[in-house]
Amino acid sequence: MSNRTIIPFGPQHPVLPEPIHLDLVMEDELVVEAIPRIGWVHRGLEKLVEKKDFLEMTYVAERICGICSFIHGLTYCHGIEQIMNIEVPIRAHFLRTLWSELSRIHSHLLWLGLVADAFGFESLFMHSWRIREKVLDIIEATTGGRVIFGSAKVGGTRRDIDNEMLKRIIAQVTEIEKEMKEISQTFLNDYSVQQRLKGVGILSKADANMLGAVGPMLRASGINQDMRKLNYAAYGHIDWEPVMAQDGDCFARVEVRVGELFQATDMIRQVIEKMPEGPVDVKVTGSPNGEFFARTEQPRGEVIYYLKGNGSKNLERMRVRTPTFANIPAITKILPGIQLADVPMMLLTIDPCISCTER
Amino acid sequence: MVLKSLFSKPATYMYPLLTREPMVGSRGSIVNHVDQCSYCTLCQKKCPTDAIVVDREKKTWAIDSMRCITCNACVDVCPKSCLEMLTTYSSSKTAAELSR
Amino acid sequence: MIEEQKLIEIIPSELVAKVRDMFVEQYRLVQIGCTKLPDRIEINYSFDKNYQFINYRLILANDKVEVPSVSSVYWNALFYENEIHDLFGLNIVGIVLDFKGTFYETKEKYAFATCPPPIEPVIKTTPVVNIKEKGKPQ
Amino acid sequence: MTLAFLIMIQNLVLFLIGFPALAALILAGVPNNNFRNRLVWVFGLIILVVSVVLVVGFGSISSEMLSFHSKALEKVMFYGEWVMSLLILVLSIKHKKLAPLFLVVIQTSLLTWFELGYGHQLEAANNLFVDKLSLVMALIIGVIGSLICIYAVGYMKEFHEKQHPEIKDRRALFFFILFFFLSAMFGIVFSNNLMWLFFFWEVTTLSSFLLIGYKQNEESINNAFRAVFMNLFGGVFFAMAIIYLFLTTNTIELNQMLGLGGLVMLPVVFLSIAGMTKAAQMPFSSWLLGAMVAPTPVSALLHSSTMVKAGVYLLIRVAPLLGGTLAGLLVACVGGVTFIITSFIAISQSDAKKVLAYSTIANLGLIVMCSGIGTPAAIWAAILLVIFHAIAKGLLFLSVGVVEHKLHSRDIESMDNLIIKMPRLAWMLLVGMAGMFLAPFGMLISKWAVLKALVDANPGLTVVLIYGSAATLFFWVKWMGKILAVVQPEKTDETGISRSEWTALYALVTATIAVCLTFPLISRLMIEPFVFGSSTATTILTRGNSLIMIIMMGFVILFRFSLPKKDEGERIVETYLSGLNVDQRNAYSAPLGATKSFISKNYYLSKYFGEKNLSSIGVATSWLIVMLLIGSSLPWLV
Amino acid sequence: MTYLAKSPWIIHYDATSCNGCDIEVLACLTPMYDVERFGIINTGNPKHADIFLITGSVNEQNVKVVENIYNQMPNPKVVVAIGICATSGGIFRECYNVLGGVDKVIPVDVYVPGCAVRPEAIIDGVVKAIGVLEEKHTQMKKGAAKS
Amino acid sequence: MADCYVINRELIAMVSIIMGLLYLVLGPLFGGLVTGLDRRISARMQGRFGPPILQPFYDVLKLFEKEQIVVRRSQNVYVYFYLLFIVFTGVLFFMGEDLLLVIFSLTLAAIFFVLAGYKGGSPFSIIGAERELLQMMAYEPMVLMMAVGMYMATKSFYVGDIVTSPAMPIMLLPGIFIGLTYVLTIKLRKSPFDLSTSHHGHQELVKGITTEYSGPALALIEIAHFYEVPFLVGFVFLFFGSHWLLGLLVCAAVYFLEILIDNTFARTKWQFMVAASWVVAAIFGFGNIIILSLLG
Ligand code: NFV
Ligand code: SF4
Ligand code: SF4
Ligand code: SF4
Repeated sequence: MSNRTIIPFGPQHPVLPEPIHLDLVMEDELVVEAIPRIGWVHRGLEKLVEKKDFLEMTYVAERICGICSFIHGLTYCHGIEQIMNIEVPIRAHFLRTLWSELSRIHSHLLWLGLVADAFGFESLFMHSWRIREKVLDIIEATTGGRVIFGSAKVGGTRRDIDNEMLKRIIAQVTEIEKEMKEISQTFLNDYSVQQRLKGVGILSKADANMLGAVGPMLRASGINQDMRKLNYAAYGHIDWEPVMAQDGDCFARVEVRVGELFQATDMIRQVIEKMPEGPVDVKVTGSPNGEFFARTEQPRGEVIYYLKGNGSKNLERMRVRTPTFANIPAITKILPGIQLADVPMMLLTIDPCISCTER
Repeated sequence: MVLKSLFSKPATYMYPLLTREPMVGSRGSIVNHVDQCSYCTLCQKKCPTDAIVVDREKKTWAIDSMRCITCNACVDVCPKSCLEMLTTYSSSKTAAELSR
Repeated sequence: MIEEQKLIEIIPSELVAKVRDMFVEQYRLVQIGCTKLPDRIEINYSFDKNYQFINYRLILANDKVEVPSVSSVYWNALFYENEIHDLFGLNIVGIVLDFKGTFYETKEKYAFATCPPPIEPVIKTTPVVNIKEKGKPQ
Repeated sequence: MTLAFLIMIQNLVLFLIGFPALAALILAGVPNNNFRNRLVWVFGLIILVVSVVLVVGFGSISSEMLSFHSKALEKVMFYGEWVMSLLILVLSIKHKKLAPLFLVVIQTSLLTWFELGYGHQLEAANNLFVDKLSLVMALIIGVIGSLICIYAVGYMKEFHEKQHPEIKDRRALFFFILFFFLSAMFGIVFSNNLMWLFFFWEVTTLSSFLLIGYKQNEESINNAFRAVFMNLFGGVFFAMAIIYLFLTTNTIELNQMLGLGGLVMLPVVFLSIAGMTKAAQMPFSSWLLGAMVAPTPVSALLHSSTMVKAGVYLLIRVAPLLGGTLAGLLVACVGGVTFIITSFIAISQSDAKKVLAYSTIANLGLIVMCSGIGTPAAIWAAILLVIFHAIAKGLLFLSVGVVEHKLHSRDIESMDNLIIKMPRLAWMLLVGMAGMFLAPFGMLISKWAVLKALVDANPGLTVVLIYGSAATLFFWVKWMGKILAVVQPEKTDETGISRSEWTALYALVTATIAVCLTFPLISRLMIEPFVFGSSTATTILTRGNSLIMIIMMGFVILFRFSLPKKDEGERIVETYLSGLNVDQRNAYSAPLGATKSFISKNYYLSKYFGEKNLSSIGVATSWLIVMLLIGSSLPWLV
Repeated sequence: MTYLAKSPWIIHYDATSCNGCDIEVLACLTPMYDVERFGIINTGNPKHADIFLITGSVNEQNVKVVENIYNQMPNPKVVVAIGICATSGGIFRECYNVLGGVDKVIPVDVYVPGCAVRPEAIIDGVVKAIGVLEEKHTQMKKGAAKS
Repeated sequence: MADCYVINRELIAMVSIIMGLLYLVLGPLFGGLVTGLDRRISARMQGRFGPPILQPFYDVLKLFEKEQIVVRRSQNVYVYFYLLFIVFTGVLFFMGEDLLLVIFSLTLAAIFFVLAGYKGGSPFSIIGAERELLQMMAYEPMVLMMAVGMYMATKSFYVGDIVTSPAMPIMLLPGIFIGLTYVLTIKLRKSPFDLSTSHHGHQELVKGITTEYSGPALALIEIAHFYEVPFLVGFVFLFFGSHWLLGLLVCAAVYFLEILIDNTFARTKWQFMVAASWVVAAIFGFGNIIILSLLG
């Protein structure tokens, strides 16, 4: 008789902020098989293109996900702009970059907190989220929303940030950076954290590539790929290099994201310093006709918007392939062979975002 | 860090004992300064969630706060600029309050 | 600065061989996505290597055509293929792990296969209580 | 003590040795199954009653030598020994087993040489004797032994008629051996003449050999030969001990040997080794695990409750001589290693009988350890362990036997929902397990005593007990949990269990609880006088503590009766399954559109406590210790 | 006053929420808002919870899950719909796989609007929910007294 | 002389009964307060304000106001007995009884708790139960060694004798003290060793053993935890024999240390927990015992 335990893990489960299910087959606590099941957040919003015109769809795109909301909006707009050949004002590009990086910081801090919670380090969770609140304050002050920015717009941005505010942001970011240093110390140097993270859930370089992993997951396995290198928005105007790690384990993923926190603050500083004056949007006329694969770098990796217009107000097709979707194959492959106690943490190291995944 | 926090003031903001001043430009809730409204129904058409109902004949303008996603589209579109996005969020309601 | 996006149209019988070539050249499978157009169905197989984006477009005349699965080449393709099956009702054969239509359990089957008439907008929100609490002591 | 009194005791003792043998012969001659079964009931009850009478009536004696002599009996033994050797010889040749053959040849030639050469001088003044330890042992053999025989009636019926029609029905032989074995056990505990003791010792070896091979398939035959090989190994040491003893001190009597104190270390060591083989201590433990292929009553009777206790009985006998010596320490170490290793291994086992077997070996190890320590407190603890273990383990084996027949599996993992399926049996198992390790029950009291004895004598050794107990706790509780967990309610089905089985089970449950409640009494009347020479009730467990234990016992009994029978207004809901429940309580909607039941298995931690690794470590260390032990006694040779 | 008011334990489930409201619920637990001040604990287990916070509209697959959680909560219990998606279906209410607000599936006691909801609003909502909870408790007691 | 002895014995009996009664009444209050304080301090360490100190009591009272739901009707009985034996353990401890008996009784209580987990019959509670067992396996050796050490230091297993002994056991048992502090983390269900049920939600086992227990039954479990605190802290106290003030101070310090550890460590896996506790027990506990026995 085989001594295999089978438990339903999720959709409602305290470690999972979002519904996803894993059928865990275990021997003692060793996971031997994990079959995922999804679909609890599937809304089918891609089909809304039939009911909403391409400008309204911006609101929908922003609400695909409350964590990476802004970049969703940005990517959507970027795609439409490419189809319609709209020249976006340069200041808008800089603003977009600024918000993208702010949202990256907030997303990564959120994730660091959750992952700390998943390996049972409550106070680290609390501190990560405490710092995150300060980022949210900046976001709210500049966009009017804490998580749904609502500032993306085809042809530019919906709001401008005045220069005084920009200066204040630099000061705030510097302060946040100081606090982030403290928690990153714990993440990177604490013995008990390393004990849990090092050597767990290793994804080799080759696997990472062939399983289609993206974002920090891919970079943690030593592959240099970051869609910001496509130089959308203002990424071409600032100096930066993707953050990399080599080990491919959970610790490497933490390393990459912690690194990106500081990379982001650095970018914000550069963006604000180099921010040109000028208008932030242009008027949009006509309807999109054509197609484009818009690719940008979300906090979790490459997102793809495939947009196809036929000259009418309504798009013919919008398809969103989100980073989490691309990372799920990798996680399904590395789950077997780990301990039950590591399952939540492992799941979280891909930084899953189910609402993105299922749309 | 842990010890430092123990001896320093907690980061907690004591809502509802204290209320924070809402941020300028924060998207909270929509009001219509009805006296200026022309009942043109543009806002109703633009609203992505159909939260606004305007009746041209009866001259009524109503918003369902349980539908508004504070996207600001109506404000942007209103020709009379009579819609305003307040910085205060709309309040929650119990089922009893709603059915009243 | 519109980036270059290569688009190559192919037919079903070429598919697996082309995809295998990409695999051999170590391209990453970026996505597989389906589009239903009034007269045809397109499936996009996108690949990327060092930011080089290549897209193979498979054109299907209708949704009866059998599409060979590429999941035996790219394992992760199975997720995209199951998704396409569940949303478009396409007949994809040979998926290594076939969810058989349970990937998304949608209210409407094959929701993307047709264009349903728009839903009548409902205006008033009235809380509807339609569930009795089970297992309560009588 | 009056002469009449002595004669009465002697008669009872002779009856206990003789009657089962006689009964065995009768049973062998009865071809009719039903009639034989009835006879087993009668004979079993007679043995039970007589042993109780002996103990109750004469429990107050301290130690009496019985100078019973019978030339005829000695002849029988002499030839009997030959016959037995011949039998093993023939069977070994038949099955081409060289190792046992080799040993049996050595042993027989040694003994023949000895008896032929010195036969006329081998006179013992007192062939038999009775003391409190013998009485305690006799009570265990008489009560548990006969209960198991009675149980076997129903069990073997089911075994042959329903479960294993493919196995040849040799029940006449079966009961013959069983009763003959009882006779030998009584012989062991009452013999003072070491030659007699050895004879009975060999009878148990043979019985065990024959019963393990009862199923006559390849596995059982192999295991039977493994058992006989290891026991013969001990037998050779036994024989050498006797011979050396006689040659150096001219005595073959146990009491004389014990009186000689430290002068006879070599025979003492050799006897200890013999005892350790019989008690399946570490380098020799594998035979007992193999013995689990035998029908369950055999496992219960021979391989946990009584026969293996003969081994530790011998050790307890020589314990006072071992106490404080290097040899004693080494013996204790063997016991300690065995205890800790087998307790660990038990964690990784899911075969119920194997768990029981490992736990048996472990507990025997504990007893051996106490004997090696040899202080009065340790011996006291050892005897407590013998008593409590015999009863609780007997109960466990018998219940598992029945469960196995009903479930057609003895895997612990198949015992899900047992509390619903077979409530009475489940409770019996629970009582048995509680008896093995839980607070107010016997084994725990004994372990407590062991701990206290160890702290005083050799605090270093406590470490074995401490870690071993932690493991013990783990594997028992998870098994209990398995039985109690109700994953999927099923129908109760406890039909088809025979009266004989129920009788034995109920009797043993009662005994388990009764012994715990009365243990202060037993201790004061029977054990303390033997160990300390006087009734010092307050030596180890003070009365206050006994009282508290009894209060706890009360609580635990209360527990059984506080289970709610009817609705008390609670709302019954489904188990928490992450929100996926569908209809039945343990089903959930799983991926791929399936509806599945969750499955909960216990932890076996086989990566850490696996049988293979640990037992090879254990065998290696214990061989080392045994070698040292033999080495330590060699100076006595010169 | 009952003790329910001093220690309302919550369970949170995300039914097709976009995460916006979701993380705001979580944010309530963290230092800035720290609802543990009111004795609120996120239990994650329906059997321990008093208040069911549900974010997002309900989709086909979720119906059964939401019902299960609801049924497994001991009385008195309160359901709080958090965010526009949960109160009415929000921007997704026209999606083919969305049933609409939570009240299509289980009775909702408190509606908290916002897209995304502000943590303050959630706290307000929970405070309202506590009121409802106490009401239900008195009713429960009355019911028990009667029977 | 003889009279004097009798009076003394009666006095001791009186004192121990009073202590037992006091524990019955004050034990849970103390336990609850400590828990409340603990939660508050933890919150502060996490940069939060934290709940009221009396929050644990509110929780328990709240739970009594809830409806009782069960999966199996018999499941709650295990909880009753868990509580019963925890209280019993505490009473034994405070009456100055045999330390080993206290430990056995505590084990019995814990076993009832584990069985309650199995009885819950949900995958999470069963895994919780297995983990609790692993935890017991991890701490049991050290706790027993403490008793052995106490005996070696004071020549008595009786709590009553130990706390009145003029010698300070800690002088002889520094290793055991360290080891005990170590395993106390497990017993107090604190991170890094809160494997089977944690105080906080958010972990892979949902609520572990208590997953299927709710309302009044859960309240009883909480009360049992309250009852547990005084004697667990009491174990620490024992190391100071009759030096009460010092003992109390160190108890407070140790508890604070536990809170600090709780907030500065990630949860470990069971492999590490068992291995580490056993190794700590072997090195500090057993090492200490060996040294003592060598010193005579
Ligand atoms: N980053 C991100 Fe998303 C997107 N697109 C993704 O999986 O978070 Ni909600
Ligand atoms: S758009 Fe402005 S003016 Fe027109 S109806 Fe709406 S509020 Fe009134
Ligand atoms: S803010 Fe947006 S959702 Fe709200 S009423 Fe205006 S248009 Fe509608
Ligand atoms: S209400 Fe808005 S923020 Fe909340 S879940 Fe719905 S879309 Fe997201």
